[in-house]
Amino acid sequence: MEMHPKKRIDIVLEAPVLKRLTDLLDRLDVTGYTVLPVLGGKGHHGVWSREGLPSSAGAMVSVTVIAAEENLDAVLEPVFALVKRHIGIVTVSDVAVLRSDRF
Amino acid sequence: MEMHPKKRIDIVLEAPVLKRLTDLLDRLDVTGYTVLPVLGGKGHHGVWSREGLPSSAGAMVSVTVIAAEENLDAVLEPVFALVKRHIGIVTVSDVAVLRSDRF
Amino acid sequence: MEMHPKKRIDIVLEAPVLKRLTDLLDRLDVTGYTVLPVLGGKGHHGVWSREGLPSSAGAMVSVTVIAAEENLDAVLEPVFALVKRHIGIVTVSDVAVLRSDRF
Amino acid sequence: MSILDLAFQNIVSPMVLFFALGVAAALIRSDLSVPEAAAKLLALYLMLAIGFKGGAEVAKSGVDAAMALTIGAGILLSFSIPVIGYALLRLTTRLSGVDAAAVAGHYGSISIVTFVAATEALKSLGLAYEGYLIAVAAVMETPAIIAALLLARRGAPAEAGGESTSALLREVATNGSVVVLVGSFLIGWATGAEGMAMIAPFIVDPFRGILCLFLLDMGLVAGRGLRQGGRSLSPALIGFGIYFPLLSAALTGLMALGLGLSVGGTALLITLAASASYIAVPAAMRLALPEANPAIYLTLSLGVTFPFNLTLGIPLYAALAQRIAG
Amino acid sequence: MSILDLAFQNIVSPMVLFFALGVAAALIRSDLSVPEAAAKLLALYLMLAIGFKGGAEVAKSGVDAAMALTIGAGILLSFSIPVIGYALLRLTTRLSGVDAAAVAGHYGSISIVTFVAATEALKSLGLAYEGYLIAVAAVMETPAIIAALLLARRGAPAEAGGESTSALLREVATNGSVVVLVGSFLIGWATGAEGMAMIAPFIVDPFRGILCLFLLDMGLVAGRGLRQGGRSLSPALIGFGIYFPLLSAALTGLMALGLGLSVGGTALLITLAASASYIAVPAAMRLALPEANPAIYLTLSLGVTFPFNLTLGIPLYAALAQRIAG
Amino acid sequence: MSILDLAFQNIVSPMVLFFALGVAAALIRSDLSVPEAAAKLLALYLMLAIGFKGGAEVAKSGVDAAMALTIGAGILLSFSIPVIGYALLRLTTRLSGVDAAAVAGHYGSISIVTFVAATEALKSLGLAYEGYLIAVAAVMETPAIIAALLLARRGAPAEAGGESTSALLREVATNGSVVVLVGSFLIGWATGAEGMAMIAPFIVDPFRGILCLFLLDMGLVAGRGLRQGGRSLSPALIGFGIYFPLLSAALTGLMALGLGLSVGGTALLITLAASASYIAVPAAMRLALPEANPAIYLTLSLGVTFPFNLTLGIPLYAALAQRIAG
Ligand SMILES: Nc1ncnc2c1ncn2[C@@H]1O[C@H](COP(=O)(O)O)[C@@H](O)[C@H]1O
Ligand SMILES: Nc1ncnc2c1ncn2[C@@H]1O[C@H](COP(=O)(O)O)[C@@H](O)[C@H]1O
Ligand SMILES: Nc1ncnc2c1ncn2[C@@H]1O[C@H](COP(=O)(O)O)[C@@H](O)[C@H]1O
Ligand code: NA
Ligand code: NA
Ligand code: NA
Repeated sequence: MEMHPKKRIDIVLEAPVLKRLTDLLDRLDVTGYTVLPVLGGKGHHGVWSREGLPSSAGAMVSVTVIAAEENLDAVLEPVFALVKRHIGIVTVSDVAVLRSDRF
Repeated sequence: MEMHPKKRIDIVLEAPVLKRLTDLLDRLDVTGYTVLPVLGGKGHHGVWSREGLPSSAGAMVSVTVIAAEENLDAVLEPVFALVKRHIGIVTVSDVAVLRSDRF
Repeated sequence: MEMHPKKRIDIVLEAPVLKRLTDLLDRLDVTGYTVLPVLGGKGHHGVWSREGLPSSAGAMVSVTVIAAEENLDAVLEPVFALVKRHIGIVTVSDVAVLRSDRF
Repeated sequence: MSILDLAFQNIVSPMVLFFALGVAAALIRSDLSVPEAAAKLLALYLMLAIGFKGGAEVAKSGVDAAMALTIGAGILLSFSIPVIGYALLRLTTRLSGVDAAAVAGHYGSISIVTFVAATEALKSLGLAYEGYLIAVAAVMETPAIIAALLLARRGAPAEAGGESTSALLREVATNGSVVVLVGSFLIGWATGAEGMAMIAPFIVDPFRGILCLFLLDMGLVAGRGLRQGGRSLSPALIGFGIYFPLLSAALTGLMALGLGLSVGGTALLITLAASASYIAVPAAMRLALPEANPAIYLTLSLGVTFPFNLTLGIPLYAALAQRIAG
Repeated sequence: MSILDLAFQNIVSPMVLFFALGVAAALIRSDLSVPEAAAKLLALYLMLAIGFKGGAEVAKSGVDAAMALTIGAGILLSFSIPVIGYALLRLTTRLSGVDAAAVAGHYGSISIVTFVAATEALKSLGLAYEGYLIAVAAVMETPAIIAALLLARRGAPAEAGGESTSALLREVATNGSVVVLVGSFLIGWATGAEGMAMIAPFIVDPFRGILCLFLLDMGLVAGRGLRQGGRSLSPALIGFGIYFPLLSAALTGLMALGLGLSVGGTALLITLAASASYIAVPAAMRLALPEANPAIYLTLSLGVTFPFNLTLGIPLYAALAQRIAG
Repeated sequence: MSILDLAFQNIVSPMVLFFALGVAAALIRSDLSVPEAAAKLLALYLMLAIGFKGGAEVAKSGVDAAMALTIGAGILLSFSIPVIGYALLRLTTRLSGVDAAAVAGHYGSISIVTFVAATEALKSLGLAYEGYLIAVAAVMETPAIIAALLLARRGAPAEAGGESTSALLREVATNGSVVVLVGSFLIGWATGAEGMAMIAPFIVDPFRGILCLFLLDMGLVAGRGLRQGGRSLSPALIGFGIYFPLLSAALTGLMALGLGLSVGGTALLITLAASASYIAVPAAMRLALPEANPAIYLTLSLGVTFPFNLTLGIPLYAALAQRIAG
């Protein structure tokens, strides 16, 4: 089947900031995003786990955005500006999709 | 360590259809799949969130399939035929595995 | 934006072994990891689902590690030695990050 | 108590107010939320409790011809209400055939929480009801789904369908909420007063409080739906969400004349007919009619008809029942 | 009440029927499910409640030599039952050494839900029991794991093991279910009747209802296991899942002759010995003996032995206890 | 009962002991855990129950000038305590301005679980309190967040901030826990004794038991925090976590002289002032002051101040209140 190259942006970010991130994505040139729960992790800010927390502070989420290659920088820059003040990481990788027009 | 190239298929799909997708995968030439919960997202069908829902309608899941490159089309075609009638997206990317015989 | 190539290691592993894996990662040369819940799946050991289980036996988790390319083997070898005795799979893929020094 | 008193008392009950709190929280974009797992646990509790209570009631009162008759009436209503709804929607709105079929299907099926709220209102009025109405609720869940499917096939024979109908029927018949409701009903029936004595402190005493929590959650979901999907609803469609339950109620009222139910039982049967599903049917529609837009049917059912029934509908249905069977 | 009456009454209790409902739902492939978080909350509740009640009971009755003796007997049973089970499995089935050790380990440990169901049955019979049997249940959870590990090492010294045994022992001893059970027992002991009065409306009144919900879930898991893992079980293995509990029960009955327990206490000790773990031990086995096939031990323990004990086993153990200590 | 008796009785209450069990389990690295969804459900229950009870109390007692006065005092305290705390932290510790502001903000806000534990202690002492103190608790949640933000801006005007303050204020004001607390309070007020009668078996009877479960979870989180974040806390900071609540208590005691509250009400107002938030404020701080280190403020509030208040603080505050208003 014919495939079209796109970019996949993965953002692991502290949960209280999620709404700001999705509000930002709404303003950017992306067709959508997917939010996954994260159970726990470790980074420069130490170890954490979602278990037992009755609040979103201390929890993380993972947000995936499939974007067109030509939009990559236009998306990455504001996303990174938001993420860098918070606990989180951003990675980018190559993916292929079937319906190019949808991303 | 010696690595073997494979294809990773990621399917974000509405939860009520999950059983049909896994039934389909059972019939195809794949050795397995992994299902992740999805908290929420946005696409052409609008914004949604899993929170508060007492039913699987309106919820999404993410299914990952690691497949041999030569099987890719044989897997993608029926999967895409199922997904395209529903709310969902399919992406494909390159991965490497250690035990080639297991996929 | 300037991006730096890294390796992404994804480990789908039975949940009771998670603590051993993270203890191992703590001893290796990685800056962090992220743990995602897994709802269910299928592999050589059969079909399983997290639903209804009051214990971690029979549940799976997915652990993602972003590592420097030069560390890949040093991380993969002990990780694989642990995983291969258990129910689980390991895949490796290419990603790019913005802040190279953080991984 | 007059019908107006009941309406007022109903509106200021903690249950309705917690629903309103949920809607308000969603509209002011509060981050208040109930985790999916918690919502499912609450829904499971409600269905288990209501099913068991109904069965225990039947164990006490015994089975009679009226039960078989009322169950038959329920199945008939669940099949025929979608047909009427579909015709009205096609006439009065611009919904596509598939969307109209999906919406109509929701109104043929039932909302178990509306049913539960009605039983609470009856309790305030001191009205008893036949325990087997739970069984009626259970049998009314699914015929409407089949009706919707047939309506959609008629409208767009090529498009609709896809997977085999028999696979769909199996999925619908083994739907979790139907299984719990029917199973708990049978267990309540089998174990009767003794079983009830054992688990009443769990399924009876805290029931209304847990219902409040669940309604808070339903309010959150409904409010979120209205905020996001409100634009999908035309005035004609919103009107349908209000007048169609009344129409179904009137129809059922007529039918009830021949069933010999008590006032409470009549009120519940009317409530079942007038209520619209938002748990079982939406999931089935995603399988059966994936082309139908969920923003339309979910928002209309949960955001318009459910609150209408919860506040004004139930007192009206009780008043209607009083006329018919009083 | 005769033993047959009890068996019958036990089988038609809401608890057992909800378990059966869960199994049935899984077998007809219903999408009914209990979210993992809800299942964990229910399990936590049950362990907290049963632990606390046991402790409060001990606070009332005081400590005596019989308590120490029974705890010692429990540890001994938990160690020795796996050894016998292993030998039988190797003789009568084709299980590998590691699989046989893992299965045997489950039968040395205990099922807290079976224990709880037995206490409910005793309540119907009007039989009291010593509160410290909760403590016995807690100490019996883990020795069996160590026994299984030693058996597997003996069978396949090179393969088995891997991580250090001391690390495993630490993990097993700090297992969450043991910690809650022991901790709640101690808190119940420390706060006694006063503490009980404070939290009884939570841990006593709705207990049986919540147990029903949990058993519905266990039925779902067991039914799913049978559907998927049923083929892993040979007839000889299924037989083991039924006769071995009876053997453990007989052995424990003999031992109980010297312990001076009440009839109720004897019945519970026998039940503990005859029950097989499906919460704590499977998780430990994944760490200790990853080569063992979970489809075998989980399906046998939860899909065969648990329902057997729930329905027929408990009445039999009560009858046996009546002979011994009556 | 003497203050020492109360302190002792308080420490050996099931609530405090379950908290201790949680801490112990975390420190021995048990895998015991409460799923996030379950913890959120428990927190929702506690806030709904406490809010409703407060509102129902006000419906009974009516509104008076003292209520307005005490609400005003609460707002004033929530604003001013962070200012004092910030100054002390800058003087006595090496925290950065942003970290000091974030920590101070937690102490201006309140811990609803500490409040609830204090109401339970008052019940043991037979002391009544004004129902509107729930409303005071609700209004004290957020001013402290604004104070912290202003303090941080003063300290590092360039760095701090980022997103617009008005967006933050909106997020803080619509915080889920505030919405549930205030909403349930209003519903309790509106439905009064009748509403209470309907849902008391859910929000009153099992309340203390559910609180035990929640405190077990809080203990697990606190213990894990201490194990992982303990190193972030200098002795001076740990000292602050103990003496600062006492200081806030003394300050509030003075203020209470002019409010005309009952002994119970005075004790609760003091407890609110002395308690530190660990649910609403940490989430707000991640948005408002992301540069502040969560390991510091969460560990100090939940790992040091919360257990101190739970065990020794509450009896002390009750004794202080007896002096002031007795
Ligand atoms: N090397 C890594 N690999 C995978 N995930 C990471 C890595 N580093 C950080 N993370 C994730 O990103 C979160 C925030 O990272 P940090 O800001 O470095 O504490 C961590 O809690 C992890 O969930
Ligand atoms: N560009 C995108 N990036 C990431 N996820 C997406 C994207 N578009 C759609 N999705 C996911 O796929 C789901 C269905 O998409 P759609 O059918 O376009 O509504 C959405 O709810 C998202 O979870
Ligand atoms: N081909 C595959 N694609 C995606 N996930 C897989 C695949 N094979 C195995 N898995 C995942 O890895 C788990 C363990 O695999 P196994 O050890 O083969 O049973 C499975 O339960 C799946 O969650
Ligand atoms: Na209906
Ligand atoms: Na046993
Ligand atoms: Na405070």
